[in-house]
Amino acid sequence: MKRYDLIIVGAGPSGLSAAIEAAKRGLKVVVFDENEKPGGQLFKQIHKFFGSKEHRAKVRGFVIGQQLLDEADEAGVEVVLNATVIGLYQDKEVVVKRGDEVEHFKGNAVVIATGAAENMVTFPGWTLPGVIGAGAAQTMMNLHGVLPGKKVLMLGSGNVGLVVSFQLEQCGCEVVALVDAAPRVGGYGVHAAKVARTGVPFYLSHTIVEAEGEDCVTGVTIAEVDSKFQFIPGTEKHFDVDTICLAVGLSPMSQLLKMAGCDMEDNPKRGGQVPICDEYGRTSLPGVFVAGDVSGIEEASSAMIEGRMAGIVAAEYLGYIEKEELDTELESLDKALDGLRQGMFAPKNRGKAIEKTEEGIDISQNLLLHGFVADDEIERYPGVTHKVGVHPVMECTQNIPCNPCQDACKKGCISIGSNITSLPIVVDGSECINCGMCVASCSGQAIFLVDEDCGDGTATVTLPYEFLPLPEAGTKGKGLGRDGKAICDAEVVSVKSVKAFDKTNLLTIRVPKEYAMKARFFKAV
Amino acid sequence: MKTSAEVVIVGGGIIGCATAYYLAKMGVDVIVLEGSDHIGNGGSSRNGGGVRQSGRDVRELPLVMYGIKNLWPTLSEELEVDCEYHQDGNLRLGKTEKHREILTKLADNARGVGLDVRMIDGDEVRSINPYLSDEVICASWCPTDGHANPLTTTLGYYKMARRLGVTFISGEPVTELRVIRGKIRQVITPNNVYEGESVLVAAGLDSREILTSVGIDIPMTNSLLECLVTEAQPHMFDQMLGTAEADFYGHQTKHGSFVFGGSSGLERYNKDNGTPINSSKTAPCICRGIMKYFPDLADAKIVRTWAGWMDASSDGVPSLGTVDEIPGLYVACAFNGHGFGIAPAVGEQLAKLIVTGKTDIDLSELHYDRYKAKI
Amino acid sequence: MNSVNDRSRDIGPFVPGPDDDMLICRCEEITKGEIRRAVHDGMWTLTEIRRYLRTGMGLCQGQTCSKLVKGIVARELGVSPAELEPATSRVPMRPIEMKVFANEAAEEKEGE
Amino acid sequence: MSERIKEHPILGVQEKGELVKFTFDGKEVEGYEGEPIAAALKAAGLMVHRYTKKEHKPRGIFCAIGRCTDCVMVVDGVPNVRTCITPLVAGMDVRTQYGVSDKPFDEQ
Repeated sequence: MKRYDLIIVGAGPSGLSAAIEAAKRGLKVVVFDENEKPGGQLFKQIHKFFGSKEHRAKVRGFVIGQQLLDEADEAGVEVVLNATVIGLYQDKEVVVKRGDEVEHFKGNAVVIATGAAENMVTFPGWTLPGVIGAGAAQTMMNLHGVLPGKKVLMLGSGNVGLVVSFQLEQCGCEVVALVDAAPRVGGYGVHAAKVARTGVPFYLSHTIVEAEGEDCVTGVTIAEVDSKFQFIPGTEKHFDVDTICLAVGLSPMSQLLKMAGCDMEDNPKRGGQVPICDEYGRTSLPGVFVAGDVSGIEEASSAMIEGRMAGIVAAEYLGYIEKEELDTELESLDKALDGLRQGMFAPKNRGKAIEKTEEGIDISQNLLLHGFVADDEIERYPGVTHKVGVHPVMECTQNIPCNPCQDACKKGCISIGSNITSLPIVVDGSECINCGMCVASCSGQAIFLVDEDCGDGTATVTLPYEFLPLPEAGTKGKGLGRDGKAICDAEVVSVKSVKAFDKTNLLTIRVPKEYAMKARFFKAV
Repeated sequence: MKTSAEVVIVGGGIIGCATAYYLAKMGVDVIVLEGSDHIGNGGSSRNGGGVRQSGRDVRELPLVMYGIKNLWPTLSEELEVDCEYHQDGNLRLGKTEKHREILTKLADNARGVGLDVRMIDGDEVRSINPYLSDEVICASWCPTDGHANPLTTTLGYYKMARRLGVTFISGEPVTELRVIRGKIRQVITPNNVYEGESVLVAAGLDSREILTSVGIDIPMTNSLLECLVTEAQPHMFDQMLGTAEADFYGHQTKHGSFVFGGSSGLERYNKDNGTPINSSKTAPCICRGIMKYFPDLADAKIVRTWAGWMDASSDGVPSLGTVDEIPGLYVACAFNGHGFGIAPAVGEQLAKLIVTGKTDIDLSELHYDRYKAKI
Repeated sequence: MNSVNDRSRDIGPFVPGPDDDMLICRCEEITKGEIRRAVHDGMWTLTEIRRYLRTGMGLCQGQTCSKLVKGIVARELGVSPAELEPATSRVPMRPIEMKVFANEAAEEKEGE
Repeated sequence: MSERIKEHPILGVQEKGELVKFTFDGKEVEGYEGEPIAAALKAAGLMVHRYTKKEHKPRGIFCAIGRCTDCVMVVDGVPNVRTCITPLVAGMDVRTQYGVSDKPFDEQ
């Protein structure tokens, strides 16, 4: 039977990362993936990633996918696509469907990196055409260039729900409401804020009563729920929509491991049924390793590190490296992973209601309840300061592991410090040159350049803008508040689109000066 | 938790569940102990669903004929579950003259005990089932054979027995039986000691190990059999199918899917990891076997494969009935992969045997003590 | 796992619910009420539910409904969902045509 | 509004295969060769892929990655084809699936 040192199932972020590390150390590696395109979900992720440089922060997901592929190619990894692994049998035998035949392979070691599947939630009408998973929406719009719908209701305020809502708007869909049964927004506040400011209303403590329609969705009714998730009569709200998008969490896709006889456990903290494994992905079966969401739901950034760990552990298992090298490598990867697992959204904090930032500042309740920081709350954060002339306003209000803004400013105006989750601060005495790099580098689109008083009763606000059509200088419209409501007249002063901004255009708008700290989005009229 | 009853049944498969049901119907107090976590987790839920007389050894034929005549036709109503019983005949297919010989001999033997089974030629086979390929040159045809759903039937017996007050305890693997004052009495698990006036051991392969504790041996070995099921397809045919070569057997279910079993020749030697696990070679082999007979099924998609252990005895028929040496002890095991179709009859007759000491069907040829050396 | 499970334990009577006709298993069209009823008929493990009702036995092999079914059964039994072991995963992971499964690639010889 | 994204602010103009014709229940529809059948149907505004066997309820795209199998149709005579991962080929005969057949229930 054809044999590889290492067979990897799944060419997503963790599988490719494992392949690269193993192949670099001399292992003969093959990666099988059932999809036509490699990269797993990365190719549907069009937003910039969080983290620091070592986590490929501020690079868009699909670009990371391409980088990984290039690295895998360079390392000599064989990536086989349209190759469905149909079974993991005894003796680490992998059976793969390719085209019109099945092939049997053996691995001296196997890494399972099959990722996750979407959870579902039921309500009357949930089987109607037009009710789709958030992943389906991403696939349709970002891979196939087809609109998932025209008017969409999103259920779920976790990062997936927030990111996909924004993506839906980017391709021209109208998101009529973002709904979650939970009483607080589940995902990053910055993701919520960039959706809210475009005018999407958030309905927390609400869920779907019913999807309406005969042959496909034509409308939806939501209602408020009490603390026991029971509907409160009289709170029903109706929306005309053609699409309902479900983003209610992910579960590890661990069936192959169960099939192969790995010891499994149901671990709610990891998102469901997962193999019992150590921190480096060693399962109960010798030579079978896991990496990424299949061993516990996290982000793509951590999946990449877990993948690298599994690749290195496999290399040591097969004698390609010595124990010392293993220990050194794992130590540095531990640090990298640890960096990502910090802050309010760290796995250890899941389910906890955090009231204050690490700096001791109250978390914006409005952000958690409505998706945006209220005007009277924003001033309390260290990134929000006032100066004469153009200066950065960083509306970064939660501790998340991310620091590209600090490196982006060549003038040293922005500091996060050694703790990657700290809120950014404006460095005293530093001088902003209005270059815009911080605005474009912020994965959360939370940085604005503001000149609060241009001397003529107006102010200018430079904001990140990733929509089409791109307004031209001179375009008149409305300035929108953080809640997405039109609050003032606005005119586009300039539009900057340079390569270094990586498709994040910088729109500078002129607004009456009393709106300098309020207007955060622009809509042409 | 209840630990004593008139009858303790070791094994919650279809034999144990059916016997418990018929005992409970007669007012007997019963405890059923299932070693695994699930009722009907052995061959009962892993077989191909045949309810078949043709092809069987004449020693077990009277029992299965009794069941098909008296029990199967009304079983769905009785168990308040759709057993999906179809009595549309069984075609045992042959492709060579050698096959014809094997089939003819089996048919002749069965006719000898009164079964309506006859040999038909290839054209008649295709008039019954037009989807069969021209490779088929003959078949034995038994119009009173059929198939049913082993999952709903097994769990249906369980459900009704439970409703009648039978105590079922799963996750209780029996390690030992104890004879007290010359009679069977105790049934021991790692957690508990159960007591009964009568004990029935119906634990498939595990029966051998369990019976060892009271010095009874039923020679059995295991064999790992594998099955597969397709997606639902438009309705094609209702017969149960088998082959002289035993390369596959199966039927189309009410659901529309096809359930097929088959062999690769490796079943006695395949290893497992403590649970019955598919080998990588068998399912492709079964598919190749099926396509020779049913070219039209080539596009049907397989959605699931599974494996199960068969309890094989040296002469191919079960051990059934009283253990004379130990008063109160009964056995029902070594069904050799044909335990499903015969189960209602076994359960009903065993219940009668336990309560009255008599059966309607003579079980003497299935006696546990029949195994003899060849010379 | 094999934990002692007395199937006579009282789990209370079956009480019809307002959402009993909610479809749970999309492939096999099994409702919440059918699942709840099956628990009261003694199907206390996810494997038994699957075998009795066909939940998760359709084309998608339970990839969509298994977590939902688990929640319903756990609630009916009054246990935590984590205590219920999922039904076994089976080869093939995706539906595969019989002709493809049958067609095993020839072994490549060394050096080819 | 077109159901296709002409230009995307981040992804730009997506490369597609050749525009080809296929049939949906006998009616001519256009789509790009190589894209999933489901994408072509969606772009043409066609939402219902099948009606279920027991309840005769409509289903369409749900997961779009070949897992949920809700989007299956009868393609070139073969039922249960996952249209979300089956590439479109010119001239394909794509039909609504009723239960497991392309015949409406009253004709089955």
